[in-house]
Amino acid sequence: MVSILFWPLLSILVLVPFRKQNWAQWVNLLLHLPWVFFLIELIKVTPSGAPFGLMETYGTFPLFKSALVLGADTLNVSLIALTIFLSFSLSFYFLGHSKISQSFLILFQLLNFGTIGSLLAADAFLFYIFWEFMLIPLFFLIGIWGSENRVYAALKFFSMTLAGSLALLAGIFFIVTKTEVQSLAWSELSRNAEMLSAAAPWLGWAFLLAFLVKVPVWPLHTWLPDAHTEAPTGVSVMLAGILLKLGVYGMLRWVLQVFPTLYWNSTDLLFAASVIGIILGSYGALRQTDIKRMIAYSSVAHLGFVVLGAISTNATAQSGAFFQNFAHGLSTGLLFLSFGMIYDRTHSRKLDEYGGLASTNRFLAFTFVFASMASVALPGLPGFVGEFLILSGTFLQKGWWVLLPLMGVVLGAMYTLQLVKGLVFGKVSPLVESHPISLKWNEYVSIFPFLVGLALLGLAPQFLLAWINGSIPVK
Amino acid sequence: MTDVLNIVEAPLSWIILLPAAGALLNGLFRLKSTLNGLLATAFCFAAFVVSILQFLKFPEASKLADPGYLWFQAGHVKAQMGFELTPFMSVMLLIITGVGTLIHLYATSYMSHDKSQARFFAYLNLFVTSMLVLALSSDLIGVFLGWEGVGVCSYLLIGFWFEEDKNARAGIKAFMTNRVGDLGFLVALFVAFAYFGTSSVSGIMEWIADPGRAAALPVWVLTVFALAIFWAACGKSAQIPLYIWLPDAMAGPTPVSALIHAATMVTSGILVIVRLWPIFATQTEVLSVIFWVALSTALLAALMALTQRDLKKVLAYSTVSQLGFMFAALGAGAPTAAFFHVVTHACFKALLFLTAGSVIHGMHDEKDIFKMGGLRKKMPWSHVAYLVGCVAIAGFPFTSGFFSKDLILTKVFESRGVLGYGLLLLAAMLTSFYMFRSYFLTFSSTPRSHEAEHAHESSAMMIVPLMILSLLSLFVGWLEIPHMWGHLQYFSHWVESSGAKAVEGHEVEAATEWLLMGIATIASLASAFFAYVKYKKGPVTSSENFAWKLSFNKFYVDEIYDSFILKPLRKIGTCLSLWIDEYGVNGTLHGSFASYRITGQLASIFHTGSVQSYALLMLLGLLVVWGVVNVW
Amino acid sequence: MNQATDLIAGAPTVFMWVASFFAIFFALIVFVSSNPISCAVALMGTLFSTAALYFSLGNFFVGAIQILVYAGAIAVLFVFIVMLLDLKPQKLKNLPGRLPHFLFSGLVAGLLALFLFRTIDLVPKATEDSSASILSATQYAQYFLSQYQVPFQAAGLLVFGAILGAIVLARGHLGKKEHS
Amino acid sequence: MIATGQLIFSVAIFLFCFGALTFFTKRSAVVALMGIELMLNGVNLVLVQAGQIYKNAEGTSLVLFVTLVAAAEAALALSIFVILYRKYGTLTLENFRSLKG
Repeated sequence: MVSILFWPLLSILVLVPFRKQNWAQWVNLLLHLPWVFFLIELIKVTPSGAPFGLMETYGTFPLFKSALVLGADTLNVSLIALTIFLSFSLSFYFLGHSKISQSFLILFQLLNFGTIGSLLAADAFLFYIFWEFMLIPLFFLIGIWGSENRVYAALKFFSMTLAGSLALLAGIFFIVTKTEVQSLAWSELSRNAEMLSAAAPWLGWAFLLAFLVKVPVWPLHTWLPDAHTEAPTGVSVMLAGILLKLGVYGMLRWVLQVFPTLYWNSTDLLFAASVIGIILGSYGALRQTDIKRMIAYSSVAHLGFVVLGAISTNATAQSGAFFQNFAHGLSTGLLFLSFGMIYDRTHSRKLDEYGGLASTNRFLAFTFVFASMASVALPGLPGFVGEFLILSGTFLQKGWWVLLPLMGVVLGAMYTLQLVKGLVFGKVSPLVESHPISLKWNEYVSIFPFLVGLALLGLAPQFLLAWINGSIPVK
Repeated sequence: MTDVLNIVEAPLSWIILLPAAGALLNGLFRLKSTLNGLLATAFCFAAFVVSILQFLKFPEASKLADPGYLWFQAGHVKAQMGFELTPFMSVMLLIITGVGTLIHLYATSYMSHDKSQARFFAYLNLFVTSMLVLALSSDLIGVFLGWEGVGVCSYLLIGFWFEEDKNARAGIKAFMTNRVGDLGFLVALFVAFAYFGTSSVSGIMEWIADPGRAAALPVWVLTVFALAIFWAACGKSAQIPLYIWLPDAMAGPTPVSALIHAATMVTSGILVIVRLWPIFATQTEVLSVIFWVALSTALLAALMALTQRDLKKVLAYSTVSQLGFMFAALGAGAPTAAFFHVVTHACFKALLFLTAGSVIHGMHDEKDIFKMGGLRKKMPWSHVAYLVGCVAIAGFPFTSGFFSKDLILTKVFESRGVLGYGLLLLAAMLTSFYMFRSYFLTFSSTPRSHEAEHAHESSAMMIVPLMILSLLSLFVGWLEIPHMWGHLQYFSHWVESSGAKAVEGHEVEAATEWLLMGIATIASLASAFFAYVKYKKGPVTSSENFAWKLSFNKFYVDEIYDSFILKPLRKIGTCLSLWIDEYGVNGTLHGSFASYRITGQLASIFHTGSVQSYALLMLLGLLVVWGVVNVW
Repeated sequence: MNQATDLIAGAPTVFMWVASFFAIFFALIVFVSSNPISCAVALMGTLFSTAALYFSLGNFFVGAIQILVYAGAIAVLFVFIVMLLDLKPQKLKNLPGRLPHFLFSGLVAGLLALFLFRTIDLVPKATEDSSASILSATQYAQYFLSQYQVPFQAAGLLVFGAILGAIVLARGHLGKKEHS
Repeated sequence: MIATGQLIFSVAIFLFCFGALTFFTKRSAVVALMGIELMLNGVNLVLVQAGQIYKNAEGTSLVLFVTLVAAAEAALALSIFVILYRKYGTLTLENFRSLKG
């Protein structure tokens, strides 16, 4: 497991000598190959049964009752696979891209290191370190390479997420000092979960808050539209693709199994928040004129669905929620990627300046329509599988309350079609006319895995579902 | 089920894969001129041949099944992507692929000068694929896959000429209305998985058949399930609340309207209900709901069609009203009658749409019938075809329309009494009136516009499908002769054998049946003659009275929907999200940032820069501390 | 020598009163006068009177140091600087402008004095133990080289640093032609 | 009558307060420095008094150090004042506001 975790760091060292831009981009691509190899090795050895089936401890931090403990089960390994998938196809997109410099790639690898670290960490304090570590490269990536008011967006994103994770840190300190927990390892924490919940009522909330900010649950979501809009394409794909999922993963791993009593009491509140998130997220997307903000708000709505599934008591909605992570990751990732390619040439995000893309670049128009159909949860595409499982699970548990999120499904279709009509169909706008888009070979290659992934997960998702069903916390 | 159910393994998935392959190939390769069209037609024809082979297996096998593969399975939800074919659905299969091939052939020449044919035929084949998935899949969730697939294809095809904004908007309207309808299907699926544990149609049938388990179900489950399926059917088959998208769907090319909005997609609602008939048979309240909704749709649509000027709009409203007839038959507890009308309607409505297409094609895309006229001499073949279509739809004796409509009327009379029968008869009369109105305005008297003078007959490739369809719409009726005349009740035998027994209303003696048939024929002949008298010479400038305006503006239903439902919902939602997101959360956030800044500024007041004031403040601080320590 | 011990214990002698009066008087002048020169002279006056107080207390060594170092060196330095820069007397022109500042500092100083005077009765009485005697300079020297050896070295270092600083400041400055 | 100790202590207080006052109010830097010298003298007085009371050399040694520091400080401060005077032409404290936040 260590190899897959520290590979990004190693690749940074390798990247350092390559000052020239396209050299760095090629090296970055080649560095992904061994990473994939490590992933395959890890997948072979990951048990699908008990949570954190495979544990490895390396050395301890004496003063802090915590140790460098890494754990792997299908939950986090599948998310790692998604990270590597996104990073791999993005590295194709980066080839020959004018704005992607060496420092961008180094920060990008740092981000990957943080992501995989927080996924693998099986020790609360280690998890916290990686959780914080992720913010730093993201802050610089958005702050430097973003578009107009990127500093505001980066600052807002950083401060909101930081505030959330400070609560997490307070919780960890409290556990270390006040409770008689021998070590911060996940197995230890989850073993005496009742004692922890009894120790302090707010403790569970401290943990939960950090994740609610990251998964933008409704009231805490306002950083997402700014961060996604201002972030450069590569970063917004990663942000939408994997970083939002970390919040959900955190909820399932560190709150559901460490503070079960709190988690199940707060489900009504979270249900209300996620439903409002779905509806207001969709309406938020409906009123946007900026395309990336529209896609960002759609992520708020989709993540509302995921949280809806994550707080239900039956296995259907839980596995549906976790599967929706992948569906959303691929569909929104593809949306951001394909629009990013358009944006690289036209440099405008206003929807009414666009129109008639279908007559100038057929492939990109097809990709965009395909991705938006996936995000509208059209059956035959992964979005439907995830959303159907979540909603039928919620129906089983909450009965006719399911009609509220169902409204979200219709609203989802409304704003996506509006986006597609504005961008792809309609008369050819002067902007699209004057910037003929001819995709380079590496852009085709970077889009291809998304298309295959969406089609495969749509029609034959059982291989992934069976694999992750094993370690879904709720049976 | 009396006869032993010998299920025969059959390669049903082949029927679906063929058009799917066609769609893929057309999507990838842009061949020159009409090659794309021919490729698509070939694949559709291949599917037609395979479905004929399956059709022939039927007398022995009572059901064909193809297990397919496990689509997805988690917790209590298990979705199997399998396929099955019941006798009545095999007939529908023939319609889909048969009429589909004819329409593909017709479209090849119709779209010959369009610049993006490959995309059109890719969508068309994709549509046929999803329609086949809808018809064939064994699980309701597979049906839903086809259901939404068909919705997307109709969205893409309606908005095919995406240059004009109104086409794209019509496409969105169609997709959104279908989506609202599909919510019903989703609710039905949730109920099925929650209470029946499975979504496979045969599984649900067993659950219903077994009295022990059926009793254990909460009483509302079946009613809600039936109502949800009916709501979805309303969305897809354009019944009262959700029919608004069909007239606007005419923005798409005519072959699309013929295939999707006449023959196949709009009938999917009825197909699903007939497949789940044992559930509906037990729900009398649901049946009456269906009946009255259907009746009002039939009447309303017929009224609206009276004053339309656009030829395709007339046919669109007539489709909505004919669908009303089919659902009325279902409401009256006669799935056979409904399905028989589906088949006959598919034939003559496709014929009418295609002829309208060739007329419009000949008239260089002029749709307004007031500007047509005198096309009888200029387009003889289209004229014959249109006449046959009108005759069939109006229900002249011995045409297919006659048999199917008459069967529905008798069934409605049996179960719903005179009131239902009378209203439906009125709708039938209106149908024949507006059909013949459109016939006389387009074909008789003298050409009224420049295009009308130079209208030219369409090419052979368009005429051949017309002729085949007109033969079909004349003679398909013979398959279900009423039992007084002969025992060739081929159709009801088909439908009953696949498990859809009619609800036993009180049988009507032969005499009353003769009477009913007579009344129906006289009614349609009279209204046809009335139309002849009124419109022989040409468009009559009718006074703009209130009734006329009401009908012409489609009873302002669209406007009502917009102003009372769509706009307020959007308004409330958007400004709600604006207020909460922008001012609420961001406000608090910026507030907190601002507070940091303000405290910073406050602190800087003390930094006056003069050394002395610093010393002074330090001393003051010291004294304050000293004071506090002493006092405390 | 024990006569000196009761000096601290006994009532303040007349000489002590006079010296303290002068000290306070000169301090007042330093504060009040607007002419820097008179301030400098008044400062010297205060230094001499405090030296007198040290003698009256019997600590002749410190008194001597005070006169030699303080009065002799530092006060002279001040006067020298005042003369060098021939600072004009600062007319208290915008008195109103600085009035709040005056009042505020007066308040603070008054408060400070009040606090200090409250603690005056804590001053311990001199112990009658006559064994301790006034230490002579040599005994002080032993102290510095034995018990306070480290601070002594540090002090030496500090002075060295000060000298260096003064030289660098002065010399560096001469190099550049600066005009006010 | 008040004891010697109290008299000396009160003189020290006066000296200290007057020194503080001078430092706060005087507009010329040199005079402000004199104020500091006054305050230091006040402290010395108290230290000497304590030394006499407890009869040991600590008081005196501290006085010595204080004096030494005062000397070093005066030397450096005055040379700085010289430079300031050269550069800015005046020594009134109001003009040196560069620390303003």
